[in-house]
Amino acid sequence: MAEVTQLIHEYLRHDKKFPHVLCPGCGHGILLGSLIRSVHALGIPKDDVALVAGIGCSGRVAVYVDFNTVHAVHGRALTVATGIKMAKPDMHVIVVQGDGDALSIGGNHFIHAARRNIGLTVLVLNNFIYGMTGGQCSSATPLGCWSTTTPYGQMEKSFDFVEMTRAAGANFVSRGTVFHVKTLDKLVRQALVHPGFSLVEVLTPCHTQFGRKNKFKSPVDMYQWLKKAAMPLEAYEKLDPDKRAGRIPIGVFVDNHEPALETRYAAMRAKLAKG
Amino acid sequence: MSAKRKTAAREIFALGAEAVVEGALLAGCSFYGGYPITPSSEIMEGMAERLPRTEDGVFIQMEDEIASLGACIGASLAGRKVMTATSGPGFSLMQELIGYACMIEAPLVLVNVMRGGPSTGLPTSPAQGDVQQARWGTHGDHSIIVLSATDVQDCLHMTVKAFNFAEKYRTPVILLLDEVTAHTREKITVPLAQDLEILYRLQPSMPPEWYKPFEETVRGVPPMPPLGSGYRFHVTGLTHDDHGYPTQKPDEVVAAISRQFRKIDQFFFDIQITDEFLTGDAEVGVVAYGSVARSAHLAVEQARERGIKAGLIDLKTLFPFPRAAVEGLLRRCRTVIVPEMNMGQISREVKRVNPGTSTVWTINRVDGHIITPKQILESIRKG
Amino acid sequence: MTNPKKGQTRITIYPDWCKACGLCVAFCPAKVLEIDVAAGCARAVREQECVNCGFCELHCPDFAIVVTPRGKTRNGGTQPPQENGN
Amino acid sequence: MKPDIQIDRFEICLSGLGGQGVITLGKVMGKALALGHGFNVAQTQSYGPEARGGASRTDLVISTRPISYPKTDKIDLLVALSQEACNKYYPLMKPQAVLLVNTTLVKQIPTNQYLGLPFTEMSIDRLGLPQAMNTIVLGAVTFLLPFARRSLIRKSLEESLPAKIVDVNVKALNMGYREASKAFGQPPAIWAAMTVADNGNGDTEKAAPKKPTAKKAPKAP
Repeated sequence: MAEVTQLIHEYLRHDKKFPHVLCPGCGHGILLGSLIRSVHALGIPKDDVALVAGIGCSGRVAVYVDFNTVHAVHGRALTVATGIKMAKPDMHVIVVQGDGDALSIGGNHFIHAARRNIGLTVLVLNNFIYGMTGGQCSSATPLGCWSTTTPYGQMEKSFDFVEMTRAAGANFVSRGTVFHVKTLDKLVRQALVHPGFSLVEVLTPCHTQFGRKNKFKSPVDMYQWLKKAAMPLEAYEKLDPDKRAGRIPIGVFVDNHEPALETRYAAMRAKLAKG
Repeated sequence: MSAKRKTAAREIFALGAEAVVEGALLAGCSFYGGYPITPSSEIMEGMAERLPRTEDGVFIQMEDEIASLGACIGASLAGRKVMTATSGPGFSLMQELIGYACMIEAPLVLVNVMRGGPSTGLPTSPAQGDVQQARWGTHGDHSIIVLSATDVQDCLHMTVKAFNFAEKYRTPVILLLDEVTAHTREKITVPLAQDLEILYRLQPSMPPEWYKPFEETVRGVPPMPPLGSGYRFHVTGLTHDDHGYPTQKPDEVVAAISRQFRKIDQFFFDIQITDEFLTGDAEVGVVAYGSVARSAHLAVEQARERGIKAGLIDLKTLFPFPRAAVEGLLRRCRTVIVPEMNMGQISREVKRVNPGTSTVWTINRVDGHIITPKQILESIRKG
Repeated sequence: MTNPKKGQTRITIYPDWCKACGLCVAFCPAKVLEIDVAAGCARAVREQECVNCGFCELHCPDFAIVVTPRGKTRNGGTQPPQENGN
Repeated sequence: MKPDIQIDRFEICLSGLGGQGVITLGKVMGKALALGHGFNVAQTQSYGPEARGGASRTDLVISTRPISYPKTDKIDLLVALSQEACNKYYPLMKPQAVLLVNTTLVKQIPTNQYLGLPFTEMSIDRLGLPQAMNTIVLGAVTFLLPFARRSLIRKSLEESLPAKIVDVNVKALNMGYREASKAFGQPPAIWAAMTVADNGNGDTEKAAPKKPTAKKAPKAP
């Protein structure tokens, strides 16, 4: 496994201070590594990548990597990314958002970007919590879980990102975890080249804000949980429905090839130009 | 037909909104992200029709006004000249991203066709209630350029100006129109782009490794390459150093914020545009903007016919407030009248710069109707 | 039982970047790594047991672990790098 | 083209019910006067609740000088196509201004100094097309305005409408013009000072009135 980390180092910004700001054991760094490997494996030049991030811990990921990076405001990363993609359709526009950013404050933009099927690669780092602001619940906090704003347990059901994105009409919908890194690499690579809106929901532990309030003793415990809970979609589907509780399917859920918005737009312009 | 068009300026009978579209296209706008809202929708409809037919033009209808401005900011970073148009409620939604655009110094033009408010207010009626919001709407201290237009021809020229300022000073520029200006049809001349001064943002002239996206420069405006051009950099709404990386170091924070002010403040002479009418010997002055300036113009003419030495300053730039011109008027006139379709917003500025030499009167109207020449004339006669 | 993969690698951990989260220690199949509580970082205490599975490199959230073939430095030279107390 | 006469703020208010085509009428007329005749024209309209079922209104200010205030200040010509519009805008007229009413719908006219034609009736009975009513009005107004030329108005009309309805609208325009000339004889004397000086190339149908005509309205045909 030589040259895994060296490769990542080549993509990091050398004038940025390391280690990064994320907590010990935070999965966001693992995802960043996965993203860098995927971009490298596909041979995409750094100049051709625009990495747009939202606010929160996920938002801090972008600054460390030597792409064209944009740290947008809370919830609006997809709107900025939409502008970049429409203005420069040949660029690989990647959006990194947290669960709160993507489907709480930015929920409307999320479903509309998926509906438009615009060619963005969206990596939603789902850690079930608002991490940076101190552990408040998000729209992804599971029923019954504790957070600083659900001191008596979460009463609301959480969003299922996969079903939501499927229903909104995205081309590519997948889920991975930062424990299953090789699967994650594969999903990110697929998402990067897939035309249209491509989602990878990345389950990533937040021990500091979620784990400690929900009976995980250490970051390692959270990874142990991910290791046990996650299973390939194909196996999950074969599972007796009674035994599915607590298990999380990972893999590719939607794999359509509808033309992306920017492709349709280019076709419309070509038609107009002909007269 | 198109070859013919290129050889000469053309006359059209157009709405103020359509003039904005013509101005934007002349200025080189190639991206519009918007959300329809009365009374600004004609601008959006015009861009929807025209942009896809221009070279490289992109039009996109977003899911709300926040998304519209977000898309514009993204496209601006990608090197486009961008515009969006909205009205009161949409303008309120955009405030956070206006602040973001100020912070990352993204050039863009935002047209706000003002209608009665607050809230849904009077959707189809004119007002001028968003003046102070345009200056102070977003949180945090920042500097911004706010322009206004009086008639339909002016809509075209001020739109071109707005783009030029946005590009030259790397800043969002807000063009405030009111419903009357946007919905008036007049004969205007659409000039050729080659006959206009069209400005573009400064491009870096150093190798990429030496480029700093927020570096101090002579004019205070750093060069801005499009994303994907080899100059990879970071932009963030966090207060940042000259590399664009977040910082909390007091000296770096102060340097960043003061440069953002200085880049506009030191060019007041370029940015502050006013149109003076018979102010040289005026004893009673009027300060107005937008469609109300047209009423004031007629009122001043009528006052002169009656032997009253009245004069008018029509503000084309609202912010940074054209202090020098207005202060001059205040020094010459015993009374200065500020008619506006709100409860007193620019009059606050006029009073603020009054050296104490003049009495400032206001005429305020918020019933969804334009202030008439008669109202202003009555005030002039008393002044 | 000797695994032919064993002992072929050199492990470099950058103490400045390591936050001692313990992931590499917990999941290393050969128990090569341990947390040095005093130093506040992970250490390769049984480098010779390393089977080069790559888990630690792929999962280190801080890009602080480099696994290189033995006999090569991380820069491709022949001098071993400064080791972490090994 | 350059206008051959001088006008200083001639104000027209076209008013009626929402749906009568008042705003289209204003657009076509404004475009013709601005681009065809070369005047400065400002056309504004009232939107909002009053455009739905209530009074609908568009203002035209015509001048050879730059126009300051774009709305009507003191109306020179009020065209009222409905009773409500007539009641609402009559008080905004100049003392010597001209009132043109749609006698089909305006039954209580606030003055006996008015001009009237049954526009709605004409469009239904003679064209079988109520939607063309506004174009008949355009014809009548073209006759009344001493500075408007029928050929230029027709051109603007043809350019503004979809091809398939151009013919019937040209017919409506001509009918309005003809009926107005029959009913009113001459353009109102009050505007004589602004009357066009014939330059000898077409549009000779409207000569300058030699003497003021009675402003008393003839009976509607």
